[in-house]
Formats: sequence, C-alpha cells, structure tokens
Amino acid sequence: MPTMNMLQAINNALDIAMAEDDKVLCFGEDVGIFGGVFRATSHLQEKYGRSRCFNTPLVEQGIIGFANGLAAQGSVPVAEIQFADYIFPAFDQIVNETAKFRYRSGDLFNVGGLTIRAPYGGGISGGLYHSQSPEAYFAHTPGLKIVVPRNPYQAKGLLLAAIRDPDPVLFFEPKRLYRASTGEVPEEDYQLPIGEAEVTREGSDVTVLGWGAQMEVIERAVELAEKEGISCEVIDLRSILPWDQDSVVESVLKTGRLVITHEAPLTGGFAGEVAATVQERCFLYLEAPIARVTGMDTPFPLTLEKEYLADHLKVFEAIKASVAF
Amino acid sequence: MPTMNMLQAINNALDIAMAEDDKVLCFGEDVGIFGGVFRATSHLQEKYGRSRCFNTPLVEQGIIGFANGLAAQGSVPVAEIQFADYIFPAFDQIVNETAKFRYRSGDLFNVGGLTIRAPYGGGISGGLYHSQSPEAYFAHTPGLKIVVPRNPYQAKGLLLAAIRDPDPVLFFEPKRLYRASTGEVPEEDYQLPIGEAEVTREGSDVTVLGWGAQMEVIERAVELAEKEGISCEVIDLRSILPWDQDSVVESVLKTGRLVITHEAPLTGGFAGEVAATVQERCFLYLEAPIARVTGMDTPFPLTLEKEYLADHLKVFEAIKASVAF
Amino acid sequence: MTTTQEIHSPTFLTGDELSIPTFRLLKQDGTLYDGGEAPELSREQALKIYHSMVATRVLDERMMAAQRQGRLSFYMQCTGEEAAVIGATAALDDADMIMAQYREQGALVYRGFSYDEFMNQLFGNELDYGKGRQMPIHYGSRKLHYMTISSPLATQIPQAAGYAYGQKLAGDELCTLCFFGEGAASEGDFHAALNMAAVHEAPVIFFCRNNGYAISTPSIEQFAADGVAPRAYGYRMHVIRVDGNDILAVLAATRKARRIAVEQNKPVLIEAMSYRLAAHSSSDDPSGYRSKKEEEAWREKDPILRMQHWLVGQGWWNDDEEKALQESLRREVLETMKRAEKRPPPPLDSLVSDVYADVTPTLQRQLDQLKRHIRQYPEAYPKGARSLDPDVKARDDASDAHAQEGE
Amino acid sequence: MTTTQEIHSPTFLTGDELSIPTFRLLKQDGTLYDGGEAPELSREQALKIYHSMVATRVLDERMMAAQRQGRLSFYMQCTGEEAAVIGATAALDDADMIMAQYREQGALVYRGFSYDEFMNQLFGNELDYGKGRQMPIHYGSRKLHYMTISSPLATQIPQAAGYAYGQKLAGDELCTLCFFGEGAASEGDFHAALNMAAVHEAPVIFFCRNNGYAISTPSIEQFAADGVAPRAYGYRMHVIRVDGNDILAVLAATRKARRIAVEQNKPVLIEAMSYRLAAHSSSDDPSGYRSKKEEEAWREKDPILRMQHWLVGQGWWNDDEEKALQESLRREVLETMKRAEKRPPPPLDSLVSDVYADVTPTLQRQLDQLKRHIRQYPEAYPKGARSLDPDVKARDDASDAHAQEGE
Ligand SMILES: Cc1ncc(C[n+]2csc(CCOP(=O)(O)OP(=O)(O)O)c2C)c(N)n1
Ligand SMILES: Cc1ncc(C[n+]2csc(CCOP(=O)(O)OP(=O)(O)O)c2C)c(N)n1
Ligand SMILES: [Mg+2]
Ligand SMILES: [Mg+2]
Repeated sequence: MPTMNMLQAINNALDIAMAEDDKVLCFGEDVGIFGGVFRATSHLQEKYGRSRCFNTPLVEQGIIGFANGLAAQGSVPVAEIQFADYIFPAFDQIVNETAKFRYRSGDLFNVGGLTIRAPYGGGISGGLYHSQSPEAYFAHTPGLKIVVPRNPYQAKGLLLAAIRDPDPVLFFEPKRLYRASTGEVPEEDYQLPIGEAEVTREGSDVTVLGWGAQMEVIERAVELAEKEGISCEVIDLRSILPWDQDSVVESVLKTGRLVITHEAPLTGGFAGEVAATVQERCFLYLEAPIARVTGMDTPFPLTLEKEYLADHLKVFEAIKASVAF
Repeated sequence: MPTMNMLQAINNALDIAMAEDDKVLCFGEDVGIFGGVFRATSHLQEKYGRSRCFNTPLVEQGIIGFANGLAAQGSVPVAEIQFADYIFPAFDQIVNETAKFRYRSGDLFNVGGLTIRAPYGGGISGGLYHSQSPEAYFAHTPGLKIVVPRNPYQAKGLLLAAIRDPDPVLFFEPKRLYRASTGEVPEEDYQLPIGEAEVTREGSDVTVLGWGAQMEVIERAVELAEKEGISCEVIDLRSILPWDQDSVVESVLKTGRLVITHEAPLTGGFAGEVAATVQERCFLYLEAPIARVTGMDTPFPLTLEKEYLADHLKVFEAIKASVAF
Repeated sequence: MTTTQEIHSPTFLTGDELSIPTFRLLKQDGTLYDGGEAPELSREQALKIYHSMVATRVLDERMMAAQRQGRLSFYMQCTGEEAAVIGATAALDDADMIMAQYREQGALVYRGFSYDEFMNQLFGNELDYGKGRQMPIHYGSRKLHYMTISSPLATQIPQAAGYAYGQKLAGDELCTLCFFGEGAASEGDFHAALNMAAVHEAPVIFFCRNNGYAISTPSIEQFAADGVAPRAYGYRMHVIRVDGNDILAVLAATRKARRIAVEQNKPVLIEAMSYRLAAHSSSDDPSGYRSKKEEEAWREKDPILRMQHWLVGQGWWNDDEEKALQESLRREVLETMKRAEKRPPPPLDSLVSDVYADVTPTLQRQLDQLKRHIRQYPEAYPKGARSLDPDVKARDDASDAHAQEGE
Repeated sequence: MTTTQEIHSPTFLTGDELSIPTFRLLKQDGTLYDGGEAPELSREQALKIYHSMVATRVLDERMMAAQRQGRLSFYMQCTGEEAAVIGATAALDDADMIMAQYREQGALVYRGFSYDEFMNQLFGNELDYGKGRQMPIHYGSRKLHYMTISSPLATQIPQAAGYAYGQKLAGDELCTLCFFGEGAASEGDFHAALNMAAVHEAPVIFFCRNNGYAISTPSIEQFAADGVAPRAYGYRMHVIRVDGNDILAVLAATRKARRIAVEQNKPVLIEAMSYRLAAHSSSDDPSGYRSKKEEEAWREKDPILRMQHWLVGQGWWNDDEEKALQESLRREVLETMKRAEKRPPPPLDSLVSDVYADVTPTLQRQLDQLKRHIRQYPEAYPKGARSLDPDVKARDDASDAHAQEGE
C-alpha cells in the first residue's frame, strides 16, 4: 500500500471520483492550473480539462451559488473554499439554500451532489483568519452533513463517500495535517461511512472525544494518561452532522466519564451539543461532569497561539480531573 | 405610564436615541419614509431627516458593511435586517468583521456603536424563511453581544442599552409579539442591563429558562405546572451573549432541575451551551437530566407549524418529566 | 483584456456618454411602431400567450380577494408584469430551466401548471408538491422545468449560472432563464452570478423585471444608474432593455437572447421596464409610498389590453371570446379553490422527510416523540392528529400526485 | 432614472461600443507624453514620495529575505505597485481615512509609519499596536488614519462607503480612500459598496489595484470585461483608468477624484493598471502560473525607476543621493528588525482583552484557568509563562506606546 500525506489522499480521491463520473467537477479559487493554494487539486485540470476543473472568480457566495445550481441540474460539484475562514460570504447560500433545497421543494429538486471542501483549523501561525474551525456554525443547520477526517486514510474514504452521498456535505480538512500526517492509503476506490463515529482506542475509565486534527492532540494526551494508569476510550466523531449519538452514549455508559475537545471557542462550540445530549441520555451513569477542552472565547490569536490552543496538556489535565472527580 | 405594544416601544427607543445623539442613524430596507415593513422606524425620517434615517439598497452584506464603517468612524448606526432569516448574506461582515474589529486592531478601532436589529421567530405562518431564530449561529462568535427582549418594557430598555453599549449588539425582536404583546412602558429614557438574566418568577422545584417569545410559552406552561403543584422558577436569559451563567447556576443549585426552551432546532441550539455549562457547574446538585424543548431538526415548516413548535404543552410535559425523574 | 487607448489628461467618464435605449414594438393601441417588425408568431401561440396572461390576471385577482377574506394566509400578484414574464417564457424551449423570484406565476401558467396545482400549493395541502412547507406562491414543478421558489432574494441568480453551465456540459442545447427584480439585483449574489456566467460562458438569460419598486423602495433609492442594464458593461455581456409591457418586444428580445445563449454559450442580460400595478404582497399597502396618479398612469399601459388590441387587429380575438374566457377562468378558479381548501394537510411524517435523502435516527426519534405527544393532546394539534389515524385514501392520492410530478 | 431613447428592432449592446482609455503622463524614461501636464508638485513633496517608494521597496526586499531565513513567518510585497499606492496617498489630505487590502504598506510609509512600527507588527511583539494577534503585514494606525488590515477580502469596501458617509455627516470635508485588488473586486461586497456609495453619495474613492493576478488567477479568468473600470457605468459613478506605474498620473487622477468626492459628495472609481512584480506572498511561487518573460516585460516598467528618471530630469535627484538613501534605509531596516525580534511577546492578558470593551466574567475565568495551567507547565508555554512573572518595565513601555497611538 502506498504512503500518502493527507493532500495526496485528497487529490487521489478527487482523481478517482472525476475519472469514474464525468459529472464530477472541481472548482474554486486557484484550483485550476495551479492546483489550489495547498495543491489538493493538482493535475486535475490537466487530466480532465478546463471545463471540469477550473479557477473561479474570487467570490465565495458565487462559488457556492454556482455549485448549488450545478448540483440541482444533476452535476456533482466539489467546490473548494480556500480557507474555512472565508466560507462566511457563502453562509447564506449554504444555510438558506444548500441545506433547505430538498425540503422546501418537497424533494422535487435537491443539491445532494454537492460537496464543499475547506481547509480549517489552527496551529499554523495563521492568526484570526487562517485558523478558524467553523463546524459548529453549520452544525445548527438541518439538511447539511459535516465531515472532518483525521488522517490520510480517513480523508480519502470519507471524501469519496461525501462526493457520492445523496446529501450535500461540508468537508473540513485539518490543514495542519495536510503534509504532517502521512500513512498507508489503498490505491483503490473505497468509502468510509458518513454519520458513524469510530472508536480508535478502547478503554474503561474515561471517554475522550474529538475530531480532525484534535485526534492527534488526544492521542498525545491519552498516552500521558495511560502512563498514569488511566484507561481511555478514544472516539473520533468524524461526522459532526448527523452525529453518531449512539456510539458516544454507549461508550459513556461504560466509562461514566467524558472529555470532549475541539479547537473552536467554547461557547456555542459543538462540544456543548454533545455534552447536552450525553448528560441527558447517560444521566444516571455519569461519574463526573462532562468536560470541554476548547479554544478560548476570543478570536484566534497569533503570538500566543500556543497558549490559546486546546493542546495535549490541557486535555491531559481534563482527563485527570475527570477521573479524580 | 402609557401602554405600548412592542413596535411602539422599539420606535420610542429609537426616537429617544436619535433625539439625544445626532450620531445615531437608522437604516435598512424600507425603513425610510415607509417606516419599515413592520413600522418600527415610523416617522423617524420625518423627524430626523433623510440623512439619518434612510432606505438602503436591497443588500444585507452592504447594510452591515456600511454600518461597520460608520461605527468605526464614530457614528452610532442602528441597522435593520428586514427578517432575521435574511441576515445570512451579512454573516461574514458580522462574524469576521463586526465581532473581531476591536480585537484585531488592538483596540485602535472598534465598531462598538453598532446595533443590528432583526425580527425573528415563528408562529406567524411564515414557513422556512420568515420564522427562523438564528441566535445560536451568532452565539459562537466572541466579540458580539446578543439580546432578545420578551415584552415592550424590556424591548425599550434593552434597545436603548444596546445602542449605547460600547460593543456591537445583535438585537433580535420576537416579531410574533410586535403587536400581540402590550404593556406599560415609561415614556422617559431608561436602560436595562445587557448580560444579566432576570428571574421572572421564583420557585423551588424546577428552573425553566428561555428568552424572547418563548417566555410567553413558558408562562403558559408554568401555569399548568403550578396547577399540578409544581413550583417553577422562571428565568428570562435576555442576553444570549455574554450570558449570565451565575444567575442560572444559582437557580439550578436551588431547584436541582432545568428545562430550557427555544424555537430554533435542537442540534447546535443555544440550549446545548446552557446545558453543557450547567451540568458542569451544578453536577452534584442535578436531580434530573437537563431537558431541552426546542424546534425539531428540520427547516421551519408551514402547514404543520403548530406541531413543529416548542409550545406550552411540550414545555409543560418536560417540566413534569423533569420533576418526576 | 483592457483597451490600449490612451489619454494624457485626467478626464473622468461619468456614464453620461452612454445610454441604453428601450426596445419597443407595440403601441398601447395594438399597432406597431414605424419600423417595428413583429416576431413570427402563430395564431395558436399568440392565443396561448394571451390566455396565459388573462389566466394569470384572473388567478391573481381572485386569490387576492380570497386572501382578503381570510381564506389564504398570503398572496403576491404578477399584475402589470404578465407580458414580461409570459413573453420571456414563450420565447424559450419548454425544456429550458426557469429560475424565478416569486412574482412569475405567469410562466407556470404558460407552461401548463393547472389551477389545481396552484391551489394545492397556496393552501399547503397534502397534494402540494412542496408538502405544505413553504408560504403561498412558492411554486415549483420538475416536469415543467420550473425551479421551486425560494424566499431569500437573488440566491437563484448564481444558481442559474451554475445550472446553465451544467446544461452546457451536458450538451443539452438548453438554457436557463433567471427572473429577478431590480431590487434583488442589488444583492451581492447578482454580481457574483453575472461575473461567473460571463467568465465561464454559461448559457443563461438574466431577466430583470424592473418594476420600479422593491416593496416601498423606489428604484431611484435602489441605484443611481440608468437602470440595471448598464451593469452588463462590467461583465462584457450582451444586454438589451425592453418595454416589459410589450409582449412582442419581450418575445423578440428573449428569442434573440436565447440564440446568443445557446448558440454562442454566452450569458445575456435583459432589463424589462414595467410596473407592479398591485401591492407588493397581501401584507403591503402601497399608498404609504407612491401616488394613485403614478399607478393610474401605468394602468393605462396595461400589457394585457395592449396585446388584446393587437390580437383584435390581427382578427384573432373578439369581445365574445374575451367574455367567455374571463367567465370560464373565474369559475375554474373558484371551483379549484374550494377543492384545495378542503384537502387535508400533509401527513405528520412530512415534517421530517426530505431534510435528508433518508430520515436520520435523530429525526426519527424526534418524530416518534412528537407522535407520542400528539397522542396525549390530539385536540391541540388537529392537523397532526389526523395523521395518527390516517385517511389512507387521501394519502394514496397524494403519493400518486407526487409520483406523477417526479416523472 | 432610465433613458427615454427608443429602438424598434432588438439590437443587443455588447460593450464593444465603449472603451475606457488609460491616463498616462510619464514615459519610462522620465519625460512627459506630448500634451501631458505634470500636476503641481513641490520638490519637497516629490522627494517625500520618492523616498517613500524606495523605503517601501527596501523594506519589502529585506523582509522577504528575512522570511526566507525563517526569521519571519509570512510576508507580502508591494513591489511594482509603489507608484499606485503612494501616488494615491500623496493626493490625499493626511486626515483622510485609508482602508487598504494588505499590499499597500507604501501608504503607511508615506504617512510616516516608522520602520520600528512596521517591525513591531511583523514580529507581533509587545509593542505591536495589534498586540500580536494578526499575521504579519496586518498594520493599522489610528493616528495616521489607516484602518487596521483585515484578511477577508473586500470587506473593507462597503465599510469605506459607510466610513465616508459618516465623514460627510460630520462635515469633516474629508474622504475615505479604499484600496482593493482586481480579484477582491469580484466579491459581493464590491457590488454592495459601489452601489450604496453612489446612492447615498458618500465621499469615497474606490481605488482598484489591477495588478493582473489574484494569487495564481489571471485577470482574464477573473472577469470577461475590459478591466474593472466599466463597472462604474452600473452605478453612474465617475471613473478613470490610470497607468499605475506612473506616479504623476496617479497623483493627478487621485487629486481630481478627491475633489469630486469631497466637493460634490460623489464616489469615484479609479482603476490603476500595474503588475505584482513579486510573488503573491512568501507562501507563493509564481513560476507555476506565469512566465519569466511576462515578469521581465513588467520589470522594464518599474515605477520607481520611472520616477527617479523624472526627478533626475527635474534636477532634484542624483546618483549619490540614491546610493546614500538606499544604504541608510537598508541599515535602518536591519537595525530595527533586530530590535523588534528581541522584544518580548504581548502579555498573556492580551489574549482576552479587546474582545469586548471590558473583559467579561467568562473570559476572566478562562484566563485565570489558563494561568493556573501555565503555572503547572511553564516550560511548555514560554511566551505565556513570561507574563506570570512580568517584566514590569517592558510592559510599561508597551502601554506607553499604545497610549501614544491612541492619541
Ligand atoms: C435576502 C432577502 N432580503 C430581503 C427580503 C425581503 N423582501 C422580499 S421581496 C423584497 C423586495 C424585492 O424587490 P424586487 O427585487 O424589485 O422585486 P419585486 O417585488 O419588485 O418584484 C424584499 C426586500 C428577502 N426576501 N430576501
Ligand atoms: C474572502 C477571501 N477569500 C479568499 C482569500 C484568500 N486570498 C488572499 S489574497 C487573494 C488574492 C487577491 O487578489 P487581488 O484582490 O487581485 O489582490 P493582489 O493580491 O493581486 O494584490 C486570495 C484569494 C481571502 N483572503 N479572503
Ligand atoms: Mg421591483
Ligand atoms: Mg490582483
């Protein structure tokens, strides 16, 4: 099996999808000949032509509006937003249009073919506008699916599933891992399920939950915890919407404890939703308050980024506090 | 004291603010001579002239962009978005710009003078796009303040406070109550505090929390509950951001039970944030799972609106279930 | 590509150096302007167009009256703009996609949407293709290639560009026609759409209905320029301004636009000058922002009368036919309205279907919980309670209708 | 108001009927075009402009080199566009507001932002007015009326319209100049801004730097029209296209634009044609999307050399002065860089200040918690740990600097 980094895995998934179905199109700012500022769409224009892989003018609301129209027509657009921080001009097209297209038309029309890719997250000295994790903004929107992969293998399988999913999918890529995360990735076509969490490590004392780049942070924290004799069950949520309540609940019923971590600010972050649901469904089994380890309630800073981030030490401390409660 | 409905109270607050400070401007779609589609800005153009109260072109991102610029310059813009459902084209200007203006400039510049008013909520046969309650979309955004009044008295006092607040404020008005809710409102200038919840009824068995138009729903539910001998403490959160954790926690420490209700869909709604915080801060005092009574996880429907809404019967049932847990 | 012409003194252009004329064929009395040439139009198509205009007018009048009687929650009229909307539609291939704003029911009438179909949507009953989810007038029809209306303004404009681009790639030789108001054209999505369509050569016709107002806002407070048409220069896009009350001019202009779009893969902008004769919607009262006199002046330019005069001049129409048509349409509206009003609401399950292609576990849980709740308080939720003891027959009808619509 | 001209055949306009010429004064050899007249310019102001151009170029060269050495995380150059940026700024009143995109550091240099001030921002140290929160090149200065840069593109354009409207109401007789790239002009905010400014008569100069590329995207894939200038027709706005490498033409055009803005309360659009000689940013490599040949052709048109030739022709400048200027600037850059690099980071409290005017209880709790955590692991957070045992002196300096900047 070849080794790929996350960008290569994503590029490979796009290549497979475009080769298989000529209704699949890739476009966005600089995704054409240049292959995107991160090079996720490298060589696709060469291979599939300018009509299927192209630069768009610099207008996110237009990119998603155009993509909505294409999807309604029956094409399978994969639109790139250059940074997740720049997805907000398209918020109306996504939240009022993409998400509600099928419902409002009574299923006469839908934009299920649409996939929106966007690099997200911190840890690259990006400051306010090259670091945001906006998944929670979209998680309040019935009709959308939201997926975040944690490594190259996941990225390829989930992206292929997203492109073929009958519903529109927001696919947030942890850009910090684009080149940093490498691993074995099958060359063939495969899909991983959307809407299902994955238990990446079994344990009995505490459940630790995250997604995307935080999974690496969790791994480091859990290694510290295991050294102190704490047995951690680790869950990668993978899909933020719809999210796999049952798997999380099952784990917490077993461990009685839950630590959730994400990069985005605390207030209104998706950990709140998970905590609210789990406290309801596991009320009598909880042995400690559900803990949230997140970014602070501020815009994303630069010089003090390290201090701001929900890093492994903060997660580790939360695990210890939960077990010691 | 005169009796006013909510529109009159809002109009009165705008009038007072504009009379007092000629830096205060009111604008938005149809707010000029027409006084807004709900007439909240009636007569303001006549009184203060077209340069201070005017129609804008039909472009929400422009309205808020323009307002951000005005506020940065030192004016005090009160921008109206005709329906909260149409605030999303301005999402980028609000979330990436308004909210981060002071922080990113190290306080060299700020848009603290800005107030954004928008009618929100269901119950008026408005279907998908004249019914939404988008407060949770913004509650994930440090730098914003979010206020929702429940009656005319609150509306006037909170709006005056919002206009004069040193930070930008989103002011969501429960349009279902615009004419339906009437009450005594002092003619003079007064302000109510932003960031403070209000206990509107004291009780001992269960805390019931909401904001805006849901407060009326809660009142009806609580009356049913009291008839069954359940003593309810009712809290109007009033400010969604920053929210008054201490008052809520204090109440729950006393009652041991919490029912939260909002109109917006469950997943990612602000009740999740409250529940997550309260389970953490009141863990050992909770006698039942925190319950959320909300809209369903779908776009807002029309014919079956009544079925969809978090009405007094659903809240009543949740109260009973909480107490019976 | 920028021009290479040079100047050596700082002269500003102001827009006054160009002006965009209005294309007209038909005078109000039904005769042609000198030099004007009527587009090819069979008697059959002419009458179809005329019938559609009248049917739209009658529907609008009756439904606004029904709204005033409280039988309907909301309504919006096309009144005054029937020639613009129906003339444009008549210039298309029936398989061309139409993406409209909300005031273009005439297009649907022309394509054969029946009064029954209108009524089912207006009353949000179990036969509404939209399953009773959207406010009245949010029609859609897959079989008639008419995209379901969405309330947020201008969102359909970039979507139309994308839809048309997809048609081009599919080699359909079809185009998309996108209707929008001069107010909606202020949205950012308008700029995005026209620019993307021009750069990517999408076969789309952007059809702006400039009816003078966006609710209460007159176009003079909407833009400082000479209408919407000059914006085409910013995208190097073909453009024409047309008298929107002139059915022949609209038809001729749109036909030519369609050829440019489909044969040259180039987007086109049409600005149709007209006037919203009625209120913005049933919630609006225009007396607060415009004069009766202005309205009267425009009533003189009624597009339906103008076409009627032309038809009479052609010898294709007479007073008796007019009377018979009006009467039969009125009768039909009332009958279909009665039928639709009585139809039951959509079933409870429609609350959670179509959010996703399949109902998610969370939604299923929420629906089950709702059902339990309604069982407890059936009298509080009469529409929902019906579903718990379903009238199987009614439901079957509904799914038959949907099956038809889905082709 | 629409024109009343009529036509009776369906003729489409295509944009070919108009063309927008380019205003030029200075040839590359420093002489004027025939018929061109240099704007009034004192020797003093001319030299100030020139110094600023050179100081910007030197800063850019050195800082890009520093970035390559890993001393800086990120950088963006103004290289090639100094005349456009500084010429425009020199035409303003010093109290006019400038709202820029990110590539306009020349404007700050001209207004007197010191190398120290640049460096503090670039290194995000405790003296950075922005408190180390934004990426390098996101400068701002209240005292110099230069709005802090924000990365999301085009958001400043409607803000500039609003700012200018506020200036008009305040009776300041000032205007706002808004810089943006031809790429950013595709955003919806551009359309919103120009339309609102025109309708509400805001004294704003929209200054588009058309440098041919938006990262890798050539302007031919950005729009199909003849540049950005023709869009002015859509708003009935005064417009001029100017050679952006021609300092005299930019100065003359912007001065005239400023008079239109301030005296007539009318917005103006200027399109300055230039070229981004360097990479988009330190993260970019242009060889992937454009040819060396194209770059070379533009290097021949260097705006600084062009002005230098003119100055020499005026007898206001010579080689020795040039050499001395270059050397002293290089030295200054290196010295100030060393100072700034060594400065400590902003204090930990700056993480939570300025989110709101006052720190909220929640934020205070989060900060306290962070401090406890850092006390536990001081070695893991060296920058933050510093604050727990604060170097009082350094902090005082910082707040002095802020006090100054805040006026
Ligand atoms: C994004 C958005 N903003 C505001 C509204 C509210 N609204 C509905 S119709 C309308 C006026 C539209 O005017 P125009 O586009 O000229 O169309 P007309 O009604 O004249 O046909 C407004 C402001 C909306 N539906 N969507
Ligand atoms: C809303 C938004 N989308 C995308 C980006 C990423 N981005 C930064 S610069 C740039 C190109 C801008 O080109 P242009 O406006 O022509 O300015 P230039 O760099 O040529 O000076 C892009 C796409 C951004 N910063 N903001
Ligand atoms: Mg209109
Ligand atoms: Mg550029």
